[in-house]
Amino acid sequence: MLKTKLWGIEFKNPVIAASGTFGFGKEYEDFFSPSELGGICTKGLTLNRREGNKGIRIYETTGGLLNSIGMQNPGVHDFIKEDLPLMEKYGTVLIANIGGSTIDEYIKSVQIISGTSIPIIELNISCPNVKEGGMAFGLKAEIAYKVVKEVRNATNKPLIVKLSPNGENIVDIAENCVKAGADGLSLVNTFSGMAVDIYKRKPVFDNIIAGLSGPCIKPISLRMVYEVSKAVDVPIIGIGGIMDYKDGLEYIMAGASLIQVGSGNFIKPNISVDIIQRMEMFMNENGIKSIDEIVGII
Amino acid sequence: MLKTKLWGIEFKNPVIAASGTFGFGKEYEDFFSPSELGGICTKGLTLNRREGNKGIRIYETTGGLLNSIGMQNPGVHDFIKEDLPLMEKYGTVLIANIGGSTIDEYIKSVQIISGTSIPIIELNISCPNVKEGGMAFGLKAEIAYKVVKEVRNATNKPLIVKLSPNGENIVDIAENCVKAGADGLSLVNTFSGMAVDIYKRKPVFDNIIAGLSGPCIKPISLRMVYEVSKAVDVPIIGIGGIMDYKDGLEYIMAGASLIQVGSGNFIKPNISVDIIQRMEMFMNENGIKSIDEIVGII
Amino acid sequence: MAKEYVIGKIEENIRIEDGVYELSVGGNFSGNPGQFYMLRGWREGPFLNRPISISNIYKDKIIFLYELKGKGTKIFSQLKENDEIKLIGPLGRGFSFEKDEKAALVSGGIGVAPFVYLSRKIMGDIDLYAGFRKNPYIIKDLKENINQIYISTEDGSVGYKGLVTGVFNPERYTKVYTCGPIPMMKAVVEICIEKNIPVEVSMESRMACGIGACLGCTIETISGMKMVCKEGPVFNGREVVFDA
Amino acid sequence: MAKEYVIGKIEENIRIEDGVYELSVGGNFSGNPGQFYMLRGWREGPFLNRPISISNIYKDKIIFLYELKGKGTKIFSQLKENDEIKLIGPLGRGFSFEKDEKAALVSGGIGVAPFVYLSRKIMGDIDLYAGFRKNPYIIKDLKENINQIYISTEDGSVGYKGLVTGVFNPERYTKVYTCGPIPMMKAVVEICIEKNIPVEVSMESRMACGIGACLGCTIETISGMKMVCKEGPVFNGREVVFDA
Ligand SMILES: Cc1cc2nc3c(=O)[nH]c(=O)nc-3n(C[C@H](O)[C@H](O)[C@H](O)COP(=O)(O)OP(=O)(O)OC[C@H]3O[C@@H](n4cnc5c(N)ncnc54)[C@H](O)[C@@H]3O)c2cc1C
Ligand SMILES: Cc1cc2nc3c(=O)[nH]c(=O)nc-3n(C[C@H](O)[C@H](O)[C@H](O)COP(=O)(O)OP(=O)(O)OC[C@H]3O[C@@H](n4cnc5c(N)ncnc54)[C@H](O)[C@@H]3O)c2cc1C
Ligand SMILES: Cc1cc2nc3c(=O)[nH]c(=O)nc-3n(C[C@H](O)[C@H](O)[C@H](O)COP(=O)(O)O)c2cc1C
Ligand SMILES: Cc1cc2nc3c(=O)[nH]c(=O)nc-3n(C[C@H](O)[C@H](O)[C@H](O)COP(=O)(O)O)c2cc1C
Ligand code: FES
Ligand code: FES
Repeated sequence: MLKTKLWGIEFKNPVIAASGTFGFGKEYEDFFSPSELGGICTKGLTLNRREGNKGIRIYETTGGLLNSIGMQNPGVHDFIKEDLPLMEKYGTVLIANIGGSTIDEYIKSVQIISGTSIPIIELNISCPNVKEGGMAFGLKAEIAYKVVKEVRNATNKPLIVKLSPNGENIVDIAENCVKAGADGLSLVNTFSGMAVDIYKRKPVFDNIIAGLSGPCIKPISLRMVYEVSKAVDVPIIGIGGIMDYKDGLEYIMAGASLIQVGSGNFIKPNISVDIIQRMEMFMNENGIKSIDEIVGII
Repeated sequence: MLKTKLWGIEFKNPVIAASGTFGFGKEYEDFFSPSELGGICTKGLTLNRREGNKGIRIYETTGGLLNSIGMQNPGVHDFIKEDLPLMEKYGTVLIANIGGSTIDEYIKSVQIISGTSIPIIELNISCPNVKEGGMAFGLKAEIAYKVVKEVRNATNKPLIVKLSPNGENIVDIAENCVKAGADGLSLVNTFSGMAVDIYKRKPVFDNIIAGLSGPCIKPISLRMVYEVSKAVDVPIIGIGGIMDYKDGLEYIMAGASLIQVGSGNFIKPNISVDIIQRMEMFMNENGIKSIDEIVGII
Repeated sequence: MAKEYVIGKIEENIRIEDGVYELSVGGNFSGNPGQFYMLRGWREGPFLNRPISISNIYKDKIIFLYELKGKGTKIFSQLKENDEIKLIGPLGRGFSFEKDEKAALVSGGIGVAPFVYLSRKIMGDIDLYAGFRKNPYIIKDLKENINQIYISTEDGSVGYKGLVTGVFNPERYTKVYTCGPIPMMKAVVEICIEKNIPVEVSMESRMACGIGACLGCTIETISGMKMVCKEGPVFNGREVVFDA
Repeated sequence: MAKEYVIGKIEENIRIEDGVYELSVGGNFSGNPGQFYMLRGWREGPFLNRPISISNIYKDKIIFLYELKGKGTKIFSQLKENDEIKLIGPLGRGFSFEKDEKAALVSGGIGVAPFVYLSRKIMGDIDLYAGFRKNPYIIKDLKENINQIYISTEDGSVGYKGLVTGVFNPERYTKVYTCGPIPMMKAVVEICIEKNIPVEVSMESRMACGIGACLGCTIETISGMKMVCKEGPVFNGREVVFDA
């Protein structure tokens, strides 16, 4: 009933663990079997290992958190060697989230990942947390077009582009990514935000700006999913503040074919299992036979 | 100690009631004397009376609320006749918040208000809640430039432009408004957001999109205030999710000369009095002699 | 009566029926029947305060009757003696009753709440028609000032089986007051109009400020949009456009 | 020991000193000294869970000792018997002690919390050096397994006046454990390095997930960034870069 097929790939259910909030899955194994998920996005991967940012990396806000992780990751090579083999055992759809600082870096990483069993690539052109974190690529429609176009040529796998909510005009950017060959769009990544330590009279984060996530952003990201889904014809992955099945259904009805759960994983490690079960119950009670019936129904 | 002078006008303190959240002041008289405030922004005024939107107008979200009031107001003429005389008695700085659907309407309203005792005009080019609510003027830098330029010529009073956080690039827009003659900038107005009623399978609001406010938006609006204050030389009014003196000080340290309290008024009608008192305590404890010392200090 | 923002102390918070609670807050509160308070029983919690009608007022305490609905009322239900609760009120326009009326009070579910205070104040010849889904909750203080109580339950487990409007006839009364779900109030108003009996309704809407500042709580009336929190919650039944 | 997400029931939550509470949650919990749990004592409240060290574990309950700090601990302090609390744990790497060590435990303020359990497990010849701002709180369960207790208070109201590091000399011990404010731990580590005594420190940082998934809680060590929640919270004192 929750099953859905996109890009020729079958998803057990539309609930995917969002990049950067689920590691490579193994931290959650104690709490539930990742095979219950519709899919898992890897932590954002770059060509080479990155240490991430110094200073405070997490700061709670009302209804969410700011993070300034700064793309810490083992790099694609070590990922493939050490983490991927474990992830392959989960028996769920894997999505490689790829970050980068240059178009060239994106292309190289995507080519390398294309040589693996991973069926889907999510191109992160929207990380606000490193100077050269890719968000620059996601802010203007023409630049987004250029990077997606080039990366598109580097892989035959379904290419999903993860959009920034901080861009100039999300519908424009979305349309350009699709024109450039994106097979799907994920939205959104974190919102650029900040906090001030009034005692030290300094920004809380070394990097000043950090990324806001959690239920606080949901009304905005839901609106973006709605607007973009009206404008483009590729499947949308809805992300932002999903904490329960109701939130998930709002995204689906607003136009998302799949959803990703991010910060919610921190609050309750098995939150996605709840969402999957309750979503199924809701569908039963409301005579909905397949998720596809309600995608974009509003 | 909290006193500050901007545009030749003296403010008792930097705390102003935000437009649309304080009516014309009289609803709050039972709770405290509005004269304690640094200033009061009127409900958004248009040339002619407006009835506002139908359907649900208020919807709670995590850490905030969506509103779809839709510019309900008595129109500038009735405001001047019926509400202004009462407001004049408060002995605090009044700011007329002016909305409109056409440049012409803005100009006419501003001219009319210029003929009153009101010392400051806040031009709202950022209301997301009516089809022709002015937000269209606030989304693109060139259009913002045009409307501000024309309105600028219609008044000699200090003209503050209230920016939308939904625009293409807030720094660009801010710079254009200043170039066009804005004497100050207020940021931000509400974020475009939405909610879905999953039982009815419909958007909650008749208008689909509504405006998000409250502490949920603070990290984002604070970041915008910071970025804009680095880019322009006019005073900034910081707005968004201010619930206590700490929030207010974050805005001030990030670059705001004044702050506005909006949704917070709904939670505790005398919230601004608390903020003013605690801010003064903080300054005492930290040896800060004047607010001006810490504006933009980070 | 000036509105106030006060921090009150809970004296009692008792479950009187499945999902229905009676909350007393100590202090000298003011208010008329049909008026309400905005309540906040938390520091960290839902963003907005919750509007709850005055169910009764005594010299040293105010009483609210509330039903478990969602997040806010859930937190209310967990409050214990001596816990703090913030109150803004009294708010809105209450019922415009006269002493010694021959009145009918028609309620659906928790809509019975304001009638406790109203019946005490009218002190006339009052009948209550109270509909419930199943278990009725007629508290002691309500019985005291009422002549006849007609209970109906949807499942017929107590009293008349069916909707309250099935047993109600306005002709015997000089004034009708109703509070409950919209379809019920609409039906009551329609009969009253037919029989030419004055009727007042207590309306609900989603509120932010509760004091007339945000313009968020409007409903449609025959004379335009009106604020429930300030121009209501009690309206002349003939004024409200129920099908808006 | 597998990590678990469980909903526990509060058995007791008692104020043992100004702003310091002891919370017992019923159930059969696992964990080693120095490990912690992520706690959530609310449905509507702060977004993130709060990390709190295991202070003690018995067959049928787990004990946390916590200090009022801000919003979250404020809510903790208001929890009552039978209230629910959500727990994720046991998390992180605890102290790598050996039975029968001659150990010194050096704490500042609430840093004493994990030493209750640690002292019980070492069962050796243990001295405790506990510094407090003013009123010391040495709970009964802690006294039981400790030889000598050296208390210091900043105001000198009890015990030695000044910082705990003023009375502490590591030379008499085979192992030192420290938990408390960074400057204190730094000082303790420096003396231990000087005297060539092994020292373990329990670090803090802001956490989101607590399980090693978000990479949010890193601190600098001589071998790069390390996650406090997974690679700590207990580190070899020589590894931590205190001036990062
Ligand atoms: C003037 C007035 C007086 C009231 N008096 C009482 C009273 O005496 N006793 C009492 O029990 N209740 C009363 N109510 C209703 C009460 O305010 C709501 O039940 C309460 O706010 C729900 O809060 P919650 O957090 O528990 O539910 P939420 O979590 O906010 O919502 C639960 C569900 O109810 C829906 N909902 C919430 N508020 C409204 C609304 N205003 N209109 C329609 N749907 C809504 C939500 O969408 C959701 O589906 C009154 C309301 C008004 C306006
Ligand atoms: C592994 C670990 C074990 C811990 N064990 C215990 C324990 O046993 N007992 C105990 O009382 N406390 C313990 N703490 C500390 C405890 O987690 C915090 O005091 C608590 O999270 C504060 O929550 P709050 O909501 O009350 O404060 P908040 O409202 O979140 O914050 C209050 C103030 O403290 C600051 N703050 C909050 N968290 C941190 C942080 N991690 N680092 C620096 N500043 C911070 C905030 O900026 C704010 O100024 C432990 C922390 C860690 C990481
Ligand atoms: C700690 C943290 C780390 C993240 N790392 C990444 C990342 O590496 N790549 C990426 O595309 N998004 C990353 N994100 C963004 C999330 O995938 C998601 O888009 C965002 O958090 C919004 O969803 P949420 O509100 O459910 O958390 C990260 C988010 C958080 C909170
Ligand atoms: C109910 C409501 C009505 C508002 N009406 C107006 C308005 O008429 N004109 C305007 O410029 N801003 C209006 N605003 C925006 C506020 O002035 C403020 O910019 C915004 O709410 C963010 O601040 P906050 O988070 O403190 O509420 C309104 C906001 C709310 C919640
Ligand atoms: S709730 Fe704000 S005007 Fe009625
Ligand atoms: S708190 Fe998430 S990795 Fe440590």
